[in-house]
Order: sequence, then C-alpha cells, then structure tokens
Amino acid sequence: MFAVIIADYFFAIASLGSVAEVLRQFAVVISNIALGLGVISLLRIHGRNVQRRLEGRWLYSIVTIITFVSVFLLGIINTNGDQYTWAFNHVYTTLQQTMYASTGFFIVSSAYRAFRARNIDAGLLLIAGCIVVFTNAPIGEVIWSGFPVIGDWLLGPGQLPGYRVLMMIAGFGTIVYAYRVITGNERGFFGGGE
Amino acid sequence: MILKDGRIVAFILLFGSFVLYYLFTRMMEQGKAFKIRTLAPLEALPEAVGRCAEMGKPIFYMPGIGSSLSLSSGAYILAGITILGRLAGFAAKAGVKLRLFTVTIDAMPLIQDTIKTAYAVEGKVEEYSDDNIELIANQSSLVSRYLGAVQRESPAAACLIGYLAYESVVLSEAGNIVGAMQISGTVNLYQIPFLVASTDYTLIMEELFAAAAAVSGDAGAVGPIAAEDVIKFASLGIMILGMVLAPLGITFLVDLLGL
Amino acid sequence: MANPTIFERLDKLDRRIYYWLIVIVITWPLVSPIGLPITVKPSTRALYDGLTAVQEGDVVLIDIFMSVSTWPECMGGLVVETNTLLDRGARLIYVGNSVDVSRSWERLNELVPRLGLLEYGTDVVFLGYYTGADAAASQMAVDMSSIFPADHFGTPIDDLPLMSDANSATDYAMVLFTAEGEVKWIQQWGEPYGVPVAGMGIAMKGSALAPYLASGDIFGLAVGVRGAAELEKLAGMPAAATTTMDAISSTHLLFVILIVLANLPIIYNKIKGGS
Amino acid sequence: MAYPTELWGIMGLWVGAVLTVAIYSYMLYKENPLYRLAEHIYIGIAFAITAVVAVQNTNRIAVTPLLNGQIVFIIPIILGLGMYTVFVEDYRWISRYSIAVLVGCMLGVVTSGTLIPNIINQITSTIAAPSGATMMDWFNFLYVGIGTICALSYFLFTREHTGVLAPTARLGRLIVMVALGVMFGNTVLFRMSMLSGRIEYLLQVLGLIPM
Repeated sequence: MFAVIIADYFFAIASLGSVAEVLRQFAVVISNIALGLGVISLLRIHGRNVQRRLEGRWLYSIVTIITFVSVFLLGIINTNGDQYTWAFNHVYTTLQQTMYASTGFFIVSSAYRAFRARNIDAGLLLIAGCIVVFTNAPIGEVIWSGFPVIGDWLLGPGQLPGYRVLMMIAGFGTIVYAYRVITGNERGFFGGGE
Repeated sequence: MILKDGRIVAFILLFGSFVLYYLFTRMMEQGKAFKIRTLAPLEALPEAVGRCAEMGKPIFYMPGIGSSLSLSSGAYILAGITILGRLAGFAAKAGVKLRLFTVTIDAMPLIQDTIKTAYAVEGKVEEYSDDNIELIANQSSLVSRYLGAVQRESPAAACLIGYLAYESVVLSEAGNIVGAMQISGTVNLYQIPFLVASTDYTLIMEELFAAAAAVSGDAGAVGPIAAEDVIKFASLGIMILGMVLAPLGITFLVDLLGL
Repeated sequence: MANPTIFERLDKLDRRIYYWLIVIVITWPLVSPIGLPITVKPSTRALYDGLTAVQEGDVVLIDIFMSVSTWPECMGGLVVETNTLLDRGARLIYVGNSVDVSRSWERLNELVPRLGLLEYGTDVVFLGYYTGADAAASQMAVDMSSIFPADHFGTPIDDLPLMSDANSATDYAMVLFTAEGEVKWIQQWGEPYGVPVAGMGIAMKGSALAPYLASGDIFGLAVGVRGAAELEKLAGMPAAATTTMDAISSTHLLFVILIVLANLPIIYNKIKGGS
Repeated sequence: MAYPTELWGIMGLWVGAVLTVAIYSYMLYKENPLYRLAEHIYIGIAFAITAVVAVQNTNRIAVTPLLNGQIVFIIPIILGLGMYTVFVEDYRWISRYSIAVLVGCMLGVVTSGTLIPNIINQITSTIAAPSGATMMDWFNFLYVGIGTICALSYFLFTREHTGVLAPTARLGRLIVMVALGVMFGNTVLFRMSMLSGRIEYLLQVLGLIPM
C-alpha cells in the first residue's frame, strides 16, 4: 500500500494513479468503520463496572450506558429528529465546550505554582511567553507600547528557527518511522505488544 | 523522465534516507558501534530513584494517554515504555516502589511484562506486584486518580513520559505541590512548553525516540537514528553554504532544491 | 528565604481562590466592556487581502475542522471569511472533519443569514463530514465525488451544479482551514496542485504555522480569537470576537502577574546569593 | 440569535447551563456527585454521537456504492469489520491485516506529503536571500539562518555536545526555548478564549448580557 501511494506521488503513471485512488478510498472507509472501536471498549469497561457492582461507580456506569444507548438509538432512527438534535445541541455541545475550556483554570493556578524559572532555559521560555501574552491581549499595548513590537518580532522571525527545526525534525522522524514500520521494526502495530 | 516535476529532490531524500537507514543498521549488526549522546533527562533517572530511596517514598510513572495502536500516539507510548524498562531496573535495584498509571489498555500486557522483566534481571521478581500498576478508564478519570494518589502517597519523583495531552499541566502541578522531582518527555508540541516550565528535565520531541533507542541499544533502533544524523549534517552543510551564497546573489542552491 | 510570609502564604493559597478570581476577571469586562484598541497583525492582513482578491465565480473550499468546542476561538473568523467571500461573489463549498460539523454549519447560518438566501447547490454547498485525514484530503484533490457521493443532506453530488465545476483541486481558487487540520491541505492540495491555502487557526497555530507562513506554503493566517477580532476590525463588522478581547486582556494580565509573583523569590535569592 | 421562547429551547439552555456549572463545580468547589454525573453523561453521549456519525458515513461512502453494484467496496468493509477482532484474543491476528492496510495507506500519504513542505521548503526558505533590503531584513535573515543551523545541531543524537557542537547546541537549545515560549503564550490565549466563551454563555442564559 505504502509503495503504491509513494510511487504515485513521484511518478506520472496513469494506471498507478487509479490504484492509489482506490487504496486511499479504502483507507477512508476502514477508518470510518474503526470509529466504532471505542464504543466496544466503553461498553466493556462500564458493563464490567455494573456487573461487579463496583462501589461508588456502577450507578454512574449505568448512566453512561443509558445515555449511550438512548442517544445512539435516537440518532440511528433519525439524525434530524427533534430529540437527537436537542441532545446534540444542548447536552453534547455544552459538555464538549465546557470540558475543553476547563484547562483555562489549571493554567492560571499553575502559573503561580509550577511555572518557575528553574534555569536559563525555562527563564527564557517564560519571558518570551509573557511578552507574547501581552502581545495577544490588547492591554499589553496599553501598559507598554513596546510589547507588541517585540511580540510581533517573536511571533515572526523570533520563533521561526526554533519551529522550523522542530518541523524538520518531525519530518525526519516520519521518514524513520515509515522505514521502521515497513521493515517490521516497530512493535506497536504488528507485534500487538505481546 | 517519468518522475513528476519538482519531486526529484524529494525522491532522493526519501530513498536516500531508506538506503542509509538500511546501511547503518547493517553496519551496527556487524559490530560497528554508534552511541547516542548523553541525554540529561535520561541521566537524571538514577538521581530520581536515589531521591526516592533516601526518602523512602515511591516513584510515579505515567506513559501517556491514547492507544498504542494509533498512528498519532502509538510510537510515543511505546518509546515511553522502553524508558520505563530502564527506570524499573533502577527502582528494583534500589528497592523503590514503582507506581504506574495508564489508560492504554492495549499496552497493559507490555507494561507489566517490561516491569516484571526488569525486576527479574535484578533478581527481585518477588517484589513485583500487579497492584502497583493501575489501568484507568479514560483521560479525565486518570487525571483525578493521579491527583488523589499524589496527595496520599507523596512520591519523591515522577516521570511523565509518552504521549501527553492537556493533563501534562495538571499532573506536573500536582507533582510540584508535593515537591517531587519530575522528568517528562513527549512529542506533542503543544505540551512541551508546559513541561519545560514545570518539570525539572524534559525530553523534547525526537529526544524521546533517541532516548528509547539509547535504552534499547537495538541495531534496528539506533542505526536509523545514526543515519538520520548524516542527513542532518548534509542539511546543515547545504544551509551553511546557502547562507554564504545568498548575499552574493547566487541562487544556484535554491534552484537545485526546487527540482 | 528573606521574606517568607507573603510568598509562602500565596503558595499555600487554596487553588479555588485562583479559580474564582478567573471567573471574576472574565465576567467583569463581559458585563461592562472597556473596548481596548486592537491592532492588526501582518499575517491577518495577508489573509484578508487574499480573501478580497478573490474573483467573482471563484470556488473556495472551506474546511470547518473545528468541533463545537472551538466556537469561541474560531467562529468569529469563519463568519468574517464567509461574509467577505460572499461580498466578492465567490462560490463556497464547506466540508468538515469533526463529527459535529453539521451543528457548526447551522450556527454559521444563524450568524450569516444571507447564506440561506443563496441558491443552494449553485452558489453554496455543504458537503458535510469526512474522515480519513490526509488520505481523504489527497483523494479529494483528484476526485471530490468519491469522498462525497452526496452532500450532507443526501442530495447526490451530480444534482449539484456547483460540484460539476469543482471536482478536483485544480478547480479551486483557494482552500481555507478552520481551527486545525491545515497541514493536510498544505501537503495534499497546496504543495502538489498549487492551490493557495490559508485560514483561521486556534491560537497555538500562530506558532506551529509560522514556518509555513514564512516559506509561503500558506499565504495568510488569523491566530485565535485575537485574529478573529482583527478580521472583524478589517471587515468593519465587530462581533463576538471583539467583545471577548477585554476578557482576554484581564485574564492575561492576571496570568502574567501570577508568574511574576511566583518568580520574585527566585530572582531575589539569585541577586542576594550572587552579590 | 435571540433568547428562545418555546419550552424546549429554554429547557435546552438551562440544561446546558446546569451541566456547565456541574463540570466547573469540580474546580470551583470540589469533586462531587453532580460532577460525576455530568462526566458520565458526557462519556456516553460523546460515544453515541461518534457511533451515529460513523454508521451514517460508512453507509454513504461504502454501503450505498456497494448496493449500487460497486462490488469492490466489499473489501474495505470486511477489513474495517476485521478491526473489531482486536477484542477477541484468538482472532486478533485478523485485525492486523486491517491495520496493515490502514497504516500502509496513511504512512504513504503522510510521508509523501511531508518531504517538501516540512524539510525541503524549510531549507530553501532559510537560504533564500530576503526580499527586502533593509538592515532588519538582513538581521532576520542571519538570525533565522544561524538559529536554524544551531537548533538543528542540537538535535544531532550520535555526537556528544563537545567541541564545535558545544556552543552551537547550547544556542540551539535556547532558540528552541524562544519558540516554545511563543507557543506557551499562544496557548494561554486559546485556553482563555475558550473559558470566556463558557462564562459568556452562562451570563447569557441568566439574561445578564444579550444573546
């Protein structure tokens, strides 16, 4: 699979192109079907909790299972139905946004507790970070007009070499990774971890 | 030429890399030694274990969230587990209790096996216990479990090495509250700034892979990394040359790379 | 430590006090806005200039990668992009890589009512959700209809006149990403087919995409809610993102104050120990 | 959007508000049953919605074409279902074929896409002379060029950082730190805009600010 797609990228051969096209389509279908994997593991974990009447957990696990089953059935019957849309808009959307935003709290408490200039490296990171914070917030400019000037430089050329290298490293890493998977050196996929 | 326009350099880069990886792996198998350089976070592992031994406290390990089967997180979780093997060896030797928290169901057998082997090597297999390894259902419950455990058991050191997401900031803060020495490492770019600012040592991006390769010492792992260095040297050479040529108005190298 | 009381006390302060503090500093400016001025960054201007340079009838692909959780960050920018492109007479095709993309589409329609007044299928199409990341993007570049045999509402793609003009990457004048997932467009559309790529990223993209911006792989970028507010200013339609900026100012100030406070003892000790 | 007037709409808003408060009660008060309830509802509904979308999509892009006579789609469907054997110890090997196809395709697409933008374009744009000719342009050119070279030298893994590499790798690490600092600042912006979005929502539900 790898070879066909790579070859299609480099060589202008028509028949190869259509094989690569079919393969890519296959990959899309498989990844779609695989979305259900998480569901099975969810039902297994919570099903077990209920079965064992795990103290303080099993009632909640029932909530999870009931929520899952009812919303899933509603959705399968009619995705545009009122109940499904309602659950989607008001329960799912809300929880999604809320959970995602909750790290905002932790960042602030960590700002006092965890972010210390332990050494020059961390110090530099914190200084650059704070300048960017004041560049992003309009108040920075009010405090000192220099913040956005330095900040814009940091956001442009300042961070560029560092990021450029992190990106190149990621690129090199991908190639090594591809090689290791193809040659069977990467345990994760084919060794299954045994 | 059947090669598509503008892809010649990319072609050379990819297949040149593959050939080099193969050659270096072979060279290693035939006895040539490549050494991965000293990585401070890796060197700090014995210190962390020593601290725990002195204070009579446990050490915590978190190999990250996600699935070891996934394309985005798999490799990093496995790299974290390789490093775990080394740490478990130190812990077994010093008699320090190693506590591990994970959500990665599919890596559980591997994790247990890795730790058990490390204890067996030190001849202390009877000190190993499955109870010290906790499997937790999902990311958020892992966070709350870890927060609770840190408070109750107050470890003297903690390692957060693997594929980390938003929990990195929360867990490292928890470690700082009890004054644990912390070693971290991930390839999730968004989390690295937080780890650098809040833990003592951090493996940045590919350092995690290099560290895992150094620990395993396996030709299939170290060889490609050594070969990659050759490619990096070549890139460095091109950039240095290019920087000298640019002010002179010579665009030959830029044009060449555009092929 | 020389002055242990205040720092030690801060250290022992219940974290909940910090959390309540945040709630207060966010709520306050929302209820009574201050309206601090906003200056526009070059990358945002480049994006806006690119949008206004679109010709009438050009087809633009918009990837709503964001999930509903990212609305506060990116919806504002998406609204400005949509309005600006519609002003230029562009034809828009929306896709999305988040399972809740239909919800984002509905919200966009609420915020840009004239989307609903356009002739669906000719001027605008909502193809809906896709999965398969890079593989999908690379497949879309050669044959849109293989990934989307029908649009989100089940209309076969052959019945949508717009789609017959826009079945492969070369038919598109531009790809705009929203929130994340931009690299696949750069790698699978921009690089091989030369389709201009730009968009509205979550704030972290301001860092992650800087090299792409510098190397010209993307032509413009609005960074986070700040970028959205800048777009709103450029387009002269202040909305949600502009309102949020005051809360951003207050929380950011709190954040920096806490970091400085936390590091004062370290700096103090260094100076004392050094001399 | 105006404040809803019909019963379901109002109820929806309030359910949303209660759930938001339930989640934040963990941070603002402490871990409690209300939080746990919200957490478990979230896990359930998130999976339900993912599953519904997966079914719909598979239907649209594979099952429908299959029923319309494109027999070839039977292959990915079988491979996809094969993934589910990971849960059955004895048949786990089947899933490896599915994973192999998926991983092979993904790797091919990702690797081929990464070469030019991630590596070659980055080298090219480092050594391309600046377009402007001001002092600042040349200063940036030098800073970016030297910075990139130093930072890359930090990521050499088989040489110790001694000799020539000692100063360059050190400087390289500091340059990476600057980049990470910028990322740090931007992340703060992201988190805060998310959080203020939630608080804005609560204030809107309470009617304190307009929708």
